[in-house]
Amino acid sequence: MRQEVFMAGMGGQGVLLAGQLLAQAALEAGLELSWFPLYSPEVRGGRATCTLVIADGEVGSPVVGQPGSVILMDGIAVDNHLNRVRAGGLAVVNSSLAGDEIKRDDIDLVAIAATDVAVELGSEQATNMVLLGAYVQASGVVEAQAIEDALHRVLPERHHDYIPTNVAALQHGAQLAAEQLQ
Amino acid sequence: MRQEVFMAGMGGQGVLLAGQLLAQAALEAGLELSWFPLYSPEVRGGRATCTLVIADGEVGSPVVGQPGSVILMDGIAVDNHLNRVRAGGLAVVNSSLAGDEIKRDDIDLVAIAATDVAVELGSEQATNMVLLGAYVQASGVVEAQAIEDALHRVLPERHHDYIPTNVAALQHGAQLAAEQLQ
Amino acid sequence: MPERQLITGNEAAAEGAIAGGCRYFFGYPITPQNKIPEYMSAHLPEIGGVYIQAESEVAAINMLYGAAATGAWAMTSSSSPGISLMQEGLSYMIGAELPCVLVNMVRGGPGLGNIAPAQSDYWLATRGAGHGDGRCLTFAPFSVQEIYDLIGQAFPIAQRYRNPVMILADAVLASMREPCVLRERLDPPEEKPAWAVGGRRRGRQRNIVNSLWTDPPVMEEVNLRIQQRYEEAAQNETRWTEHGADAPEILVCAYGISARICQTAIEHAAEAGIACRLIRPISLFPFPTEVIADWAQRVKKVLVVELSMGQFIEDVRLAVEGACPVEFFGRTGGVLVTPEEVAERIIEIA
Amino acid sequence: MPERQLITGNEAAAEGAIAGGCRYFFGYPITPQNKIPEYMSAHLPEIGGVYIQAESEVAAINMLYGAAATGAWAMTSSSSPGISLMQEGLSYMIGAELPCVLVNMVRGGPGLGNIAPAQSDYWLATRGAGHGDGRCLTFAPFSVQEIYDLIGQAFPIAQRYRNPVMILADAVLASMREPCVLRERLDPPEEKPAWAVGGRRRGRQRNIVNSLWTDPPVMEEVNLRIQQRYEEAAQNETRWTEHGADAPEILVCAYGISARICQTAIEHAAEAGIACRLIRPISLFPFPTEVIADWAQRVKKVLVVELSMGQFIEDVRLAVEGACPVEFFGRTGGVLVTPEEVAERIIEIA
Amino acid sequence: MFRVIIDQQCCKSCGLCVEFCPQSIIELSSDMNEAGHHPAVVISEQDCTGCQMCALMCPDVCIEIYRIKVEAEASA
Amino acid sequence: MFRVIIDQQCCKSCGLCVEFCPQSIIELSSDMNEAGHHPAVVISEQDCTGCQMCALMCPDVCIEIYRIKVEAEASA
Amino acid sequence: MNTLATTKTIQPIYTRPDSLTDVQMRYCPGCTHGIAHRLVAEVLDELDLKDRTIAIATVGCSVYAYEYFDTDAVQAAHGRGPAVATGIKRCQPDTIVFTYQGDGDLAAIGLAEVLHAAARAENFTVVFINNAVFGMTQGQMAPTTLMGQKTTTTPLGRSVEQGGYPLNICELLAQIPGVAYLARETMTSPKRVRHAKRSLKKAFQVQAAGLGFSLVELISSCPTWWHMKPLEALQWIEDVMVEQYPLKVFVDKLEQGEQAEKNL
Amino acid sequence: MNTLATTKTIQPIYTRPDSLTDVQMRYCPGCTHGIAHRLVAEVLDELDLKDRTIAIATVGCSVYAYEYFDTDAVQAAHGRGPAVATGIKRCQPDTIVFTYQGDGDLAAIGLAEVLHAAARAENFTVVFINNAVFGMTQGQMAPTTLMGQKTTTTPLGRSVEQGGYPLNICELLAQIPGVAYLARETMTSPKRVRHAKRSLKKAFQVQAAGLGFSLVELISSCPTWWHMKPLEALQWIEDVMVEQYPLKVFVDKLEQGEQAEKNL
Ligand SMILES: Cc1ncc(C[n+]2csc(CCOP(=O)(O)OP(=O)(O)O)c2C)c(N)n1
Ligand SMILES: Cc1ncc(C[n+]2csc(CCOP(=O)(O)OP(=O)(O)O)c2C)c(N)n1
Ligand code: SF4
Ligand code: SF4
Ligand code: SF4
Ligand code: SF4
Ligand code: SF4
Ligand code: SF4
Ligand SMILES: [Mg+2]
Ligand SMILES: [Mg+2]
Repeated sequence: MRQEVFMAGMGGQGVLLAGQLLAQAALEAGLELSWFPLYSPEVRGGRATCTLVIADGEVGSPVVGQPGSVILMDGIAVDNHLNRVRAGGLAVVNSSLAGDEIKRDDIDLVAIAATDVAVELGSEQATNMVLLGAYVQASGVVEAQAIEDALHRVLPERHHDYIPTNVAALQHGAQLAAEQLQ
Repeated sequence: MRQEVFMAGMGGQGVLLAGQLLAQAALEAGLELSWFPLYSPEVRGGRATCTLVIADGEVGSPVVGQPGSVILMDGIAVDNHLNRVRAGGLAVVNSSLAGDEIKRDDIDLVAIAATDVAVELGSEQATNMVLLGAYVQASGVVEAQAIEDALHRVLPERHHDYIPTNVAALQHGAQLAAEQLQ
Repeated sequence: MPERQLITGNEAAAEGAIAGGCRYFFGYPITPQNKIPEYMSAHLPEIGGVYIQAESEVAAINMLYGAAATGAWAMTSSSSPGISLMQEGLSYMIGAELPCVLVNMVRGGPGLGNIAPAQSDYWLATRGAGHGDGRCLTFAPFSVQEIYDLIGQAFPIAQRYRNPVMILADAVLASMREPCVLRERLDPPEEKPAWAVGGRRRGRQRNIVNSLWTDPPVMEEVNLRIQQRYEEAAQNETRWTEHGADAPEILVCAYGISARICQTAIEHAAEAGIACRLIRPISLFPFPTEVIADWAQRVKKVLVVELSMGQFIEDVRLAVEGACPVEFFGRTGGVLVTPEEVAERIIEIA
Repeated sequence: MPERQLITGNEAAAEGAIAGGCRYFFGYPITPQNKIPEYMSAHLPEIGGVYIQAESEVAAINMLYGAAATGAWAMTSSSSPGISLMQEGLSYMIGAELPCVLVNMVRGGPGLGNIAPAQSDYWLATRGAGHGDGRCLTFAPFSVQEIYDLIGQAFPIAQRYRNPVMILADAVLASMREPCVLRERLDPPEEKPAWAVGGRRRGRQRNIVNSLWTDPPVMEEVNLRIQQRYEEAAQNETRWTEHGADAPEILVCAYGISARICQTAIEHAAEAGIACRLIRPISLFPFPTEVIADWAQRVKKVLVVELSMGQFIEDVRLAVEGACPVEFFGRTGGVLVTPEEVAERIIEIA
Repeated sequence: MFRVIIDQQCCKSCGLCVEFCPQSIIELSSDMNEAGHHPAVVISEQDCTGCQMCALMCPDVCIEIYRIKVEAEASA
Repeated sequence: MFRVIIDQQCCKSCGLCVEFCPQSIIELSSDMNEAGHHPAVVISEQDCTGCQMCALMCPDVCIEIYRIKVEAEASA
Repeated sequence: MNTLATTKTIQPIYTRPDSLTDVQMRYCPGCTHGIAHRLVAEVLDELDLKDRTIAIATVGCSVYAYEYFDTDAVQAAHGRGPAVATGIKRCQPDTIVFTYQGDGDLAAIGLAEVLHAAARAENFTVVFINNAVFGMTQGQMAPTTLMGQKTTTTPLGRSVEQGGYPLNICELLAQIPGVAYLARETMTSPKRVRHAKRSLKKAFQVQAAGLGFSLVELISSCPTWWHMKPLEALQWIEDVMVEQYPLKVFVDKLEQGEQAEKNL
Repeated sequence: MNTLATTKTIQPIYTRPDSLTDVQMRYCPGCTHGIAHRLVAEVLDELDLKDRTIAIATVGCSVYAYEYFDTDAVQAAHGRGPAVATGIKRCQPDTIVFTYQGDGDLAAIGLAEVLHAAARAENFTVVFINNAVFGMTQGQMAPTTLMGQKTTTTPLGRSVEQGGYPLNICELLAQIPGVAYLARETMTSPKRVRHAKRSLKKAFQVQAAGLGFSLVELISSCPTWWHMKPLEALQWIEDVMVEQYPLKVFVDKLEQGEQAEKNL
């Protein structure tokens, strides 16, 4: 088993946190993995991306040109990275910020209005969790519960208040993905 | 024509000045030449050496392992360098400071009590000139007059007072060498 | 401490050093390695160690010189411009035969450049160490676990050869998170080396740490002694790994993060029907010349992959010595290569 | 000025620079090149130039960076430890594509070492220039006249390739006196390069001198542009001389003072019946690879002579590429070789 | 009368203009600009005294201030 | 009584002891030592007061000073 | 019936200074680096120096200063701004040169360069932003960090044992005769901002008059690494920092010159 | 007849200090580097510190200091003595560490290192030899060279334009709270030599008491590059140098401590 997921979005959207949660969950599941962030030096806001490779054996390259799956958190991310997904792969996309012109027929495309969902849940910040929930559901790479557990490990104590909202967001995302994939 | 002369003595004995005068004289004679000094880091006084190669064509190596000729200003210089002279070469040695145990049969050896001569002339400092005069006489590499001319060029104006003594020393050295070589 | 932790390369470097016995850190912040001094500032004082933020990299390397002179197990870390500033100090450490460990998390250059991953300090690491004939023993890990393991080993190696040891990595390895098995923290040896200064109350002869030898033959002897140690290190410390086909058509040479990328690239190439073998030097100086020379006799071509304009390739070419063509694939300035691109290049040259 | 003067290598470097158009000098004293700043401090102000004694070599190279940014023809000079301290600044100059000229009168190392002649900064000169992929264009004169001539040419070369140019010599060449033919002093060009800063009163777009490119592909472009210039330099500036037999048995490779020594050594060898040819690279980067590769096909062996533990030899081996055995004769730490010793070594390997 | 123009894209919602306006006529908007900030807006420009405190304290040079003179002229 | 010992090989003839001896009892010798210097010598040690000025000013630590006490004892 | 016509005149009373480009600055919200930039630009405008100015950006959060000042510009290695300025000014004495340096840049790695430039009486201006922290590299201790202040490398607060005492740069420079203008200001209120501008203006005037080295230290906020809101950060400067770093004009040779003239 | 027997006792009243080796120093005739060495050695003897002292030789005429002090020793890169001392002292806090630095070493290339060591209140001692010139490299201008003084790189005398103003190191250091003892002395007469020794002794006492950074500046002669006879050189110090560099105890925390105790 070797799964690659590339995530991209605007700085502050929680791209890296989503990646770290998934990485932590994989770790707890006894898998091998490699996660690395790259920041790009855009003027406004800046952009963040990260790549996570999960495997049950040696991970090999942490750098992936054509990832098997992606989580794209806004329009710019979609513009820049959707075409990189390998045929047969999976893309989870935030349709709240990416518009509707998302087109690829050769991959599984899960479009979630994640920002809208998050705002509904009372915290725009949870957009990343909605998308992560959807991704976990669609990819099956780890158990949904494992992400919830990871929240407790990765978030600093002082942010544990946010966990319930985050869990709700994860679940919402998972549900929406499940619906779409049916 | 290629002549090499290596000079060595105690720091302050004027080894470098002697070398520079000879170099200057060779320059004026239209010859090619290369002169370089090396200081050795002895504790007391320090030691000075220089090598001068004079040629009518390309000079080639300024560094010489076995020089054709040497001027050795004291006993340490004799101990360290006399054996380096090429067979058939020339050594001009300050016998005032080098004792009498100077032995090489395969070279022309001119032993001058240069310090004594210089002291007699009223300036111990002129020891180097006595030896240089002897060397020029013995080697014939440049005209004696050329060294006297070089004194005016090489010595800073404020030291031109010393020139007469130096000239006398040069001439004395030359004369003694001529006597020995007869 | 739990067995397997998800930590960054920077954390692995810091904790690995502590676990290996390092108790003194002198450094100056620079991205992308800031988490190393930050970790040290938090953890060294807890265990009786010392963290000093130097006023500059020039000061840092000279503090390290002083620390090393006492026989302490000390380190610094920095990134490209900071390592440039340490060149004089490194030369002094080598001249005075002092051990130390330094980390270079290489970033894109030259000049201020950027903070993206690069391997363009290969020469600086393997040929650098300032003026004179000295060099740093240089190791290039390619995973978080290997950073942790190698830096721990770096301290005794530095002591054994009385020479600086450099851990050469890059911005990706620095910020990468991977599972890492942590060992118990070792204490450094209590007994100081015989040459260390520290006051002579124990009645020994006085010790002098020095790199000034005005007499050239004496200076040459020092150099020969150093060179002798390098040869010993070549015997004992040359390290590399090999991956891939046993009867390869193409030999791929890469180190550090590039080698990780090539690991996957040669699988892609294999899928395209091209058998490759990857040789990954772990020690860059001493360099695994022989194994490359050996394989070079048996392949069609060698491909060198590095994140620079062609530095590492010279060591490979010195090993191959004309036995077969050596091709190059490199990007620089912080641009990463992907396994797909490398595979393409393999197919192109095959 | 009289035609032929007996001057030292240091004086030749200083006067040659002035004659070539240099008007700005920033430096910090260090033996064996002190006569260069001393000469500059006496002569530059006389002709409207500027001599500034920097507080350190780190400051000196950065003053040079500022001066170069204005389009001024500026230089510094130093010796080994000082050049080590300039590594970061050099990398910045390369990154910002700034020209300058620097002299390294190499002394024995590593560390404080001594002040005797050495060639152990070969890597520092040709691979150095700090972090990143940049390099200094490097020229190695072997006589006082050649120091004078080359340094004059170094300024336009630096401008043309917008890159630092290093003149690499040693303690013997620095203090050696030889006849030197002096030219008239040239003025630097009045017109400043288009990229130079200086206030924009002339109505042009503003100029920015910079080496920060956070976007890796942009940084890579800068590197490719620099590399492109190095390739042009390889076309235009590769220089070497050849001496000796036309059908040699042994090819001797040496540069700078070693090459002077070898000139006489191959005569000794010829007397002993061994035909040698001496190739003396004048430009060390770009390196005269082809001519060495060519001759390597036609000789029994190559002998490399250098005053270090084996640095220059790598460039020779990269050129020879296994075509024949490459033997080494080197001393280090300030020890000179003699023509007799080299000749002996030639006889030994022939 | 004064016109206070706050560049809505440039503002980073630091709130310093809000704090230092003696007239308390600046607020942070609930809208978000492209960079994700809630930009400052002037809520009752008519009360502006043109004192420039806001502009003096704005770290992002987002604020420009103009005096608007409206003069009545008698005409035939 | 004092004994002033000036190491003749170590002395560099700087003359500072000569200048600073309040008793003016030090001079530079006309002899030359191995390093070519004319070392300082004490010319009338009996006048020495043991004030140590010479030793305080000697940059080469060539000077040692001893007090010599000669006591007479009556014996049988 | 008489009609009443109105004319409306629009008179700019505060607009973006000409010496700033229209590039948006990358500083964090509320960071007073931005105010400092604006003030320098206003001074260049008012003294009409923009077209002969060369700005020197150093390494720190203000590394992109070359994008913001609409002048010729040079980006310098960390700490070496004053050396670079020396090179520039010595070759182009008719330009106006200033470095813009943080406290890490100037007081840590670059301390020797700034002091020596002052001692050489180099005729350029230093704008010194003291925010008691290395901002760009993520909040490590600076030489100017206050005792007890927590940073990413003094997690328990700066202590004498681990970090030593804060360095007061102006107090050091005040000892050096090559200094022609020297002041410490801050930007915590409109009044302070005006004072700061006055000092900056003097510094550039001193340079234009060729009187020697000038430096204005601006106590500046770093809301991000102080972990404070922008306003709180200004308050902390007033409450805490200004005690360690008193606001003061240390040297003013322009004033002295004018005084001297008046006394004639 | 009664015979009169005499006993002769020989009592050393001045001998070579134990903390000096018997290696002859390589300084030029009359160079006061030698006096400075002797004084340091005497102080180490008197305080019985020799066996736990580490001397740091820097680069300058005193580069061979490691041959002269009979203690453990480390030779440091030019200007970096205080950084090296920091490394040593932090790893071996129970040792006594001193650097011996010239004015080129300390005030030119090493200015940042000494100031930062002081700011960190590093607990070691600096012996600072100010001879207004780079002696070892043949008489170039130092930061401490006086205005108008001719050196090999100020052939017309130091001028503001080419060399700037002299740097007064003690006056700079006096601004730094980490400094526990700070004095400027010279060695131009027996009295001055005694004062110098007293200050050196205090500096080492301060270190032994763990009070922080100590430095004694010794105005020293360089007969060779001043082109003066040894005595003339001492006279020039008294007549000229001491005006630029006033002799003074700037900081004395030992005294302050004692004072404080007395006041109880
Ligand atoms: C030689 C070198 N060392 C370290 C760095 C990393 N670095 C970049 S900025 C900086 C400090 C910035 O602090 P400061 O000067 O106070 O500016 P601020 O960001 O606080 O405005 C450091 C250490 C570097 N770029 N170069
Ligand atoms: C990096 C470096 N730069 C320059 C030198 C050359 N150098 C040796 S000593 C010295 C200055 C010595 O002057 P000072 O410190 O005043 O000591 P003094 O000889 O006057 O006692 C210099 C510049 C060096 N050794 N290393
Ligand atoms: S100009 Fe004065 S009154 Fe008007 S908005 Fe700004 S701060 Fe408020
Ligand atoms: S001060 Fe400027 S950046 Fe801050 S809120 Fe007001 S307009 Fe926006
Ligand atoms: S001890 Fe005093 S009196 Fe005696 S020789 Fe020395 S200086 Fe003169
Ligand atoms: S002071 Fe010392 S060195 Fe000088 S003359 Fe007297 S004994 Fe000799
Ligand atoms: S990190 Fe601090 S100094 Fe830097 S921009 Fe942000 S607030 Fe300003
Ligand atoms: S050169 Fe000057 S400082 Fe150096 S030993 Fe000679 S007199 Fe003393
Ligand atoms: Mg700061
Ligand atoms: Mg000095």
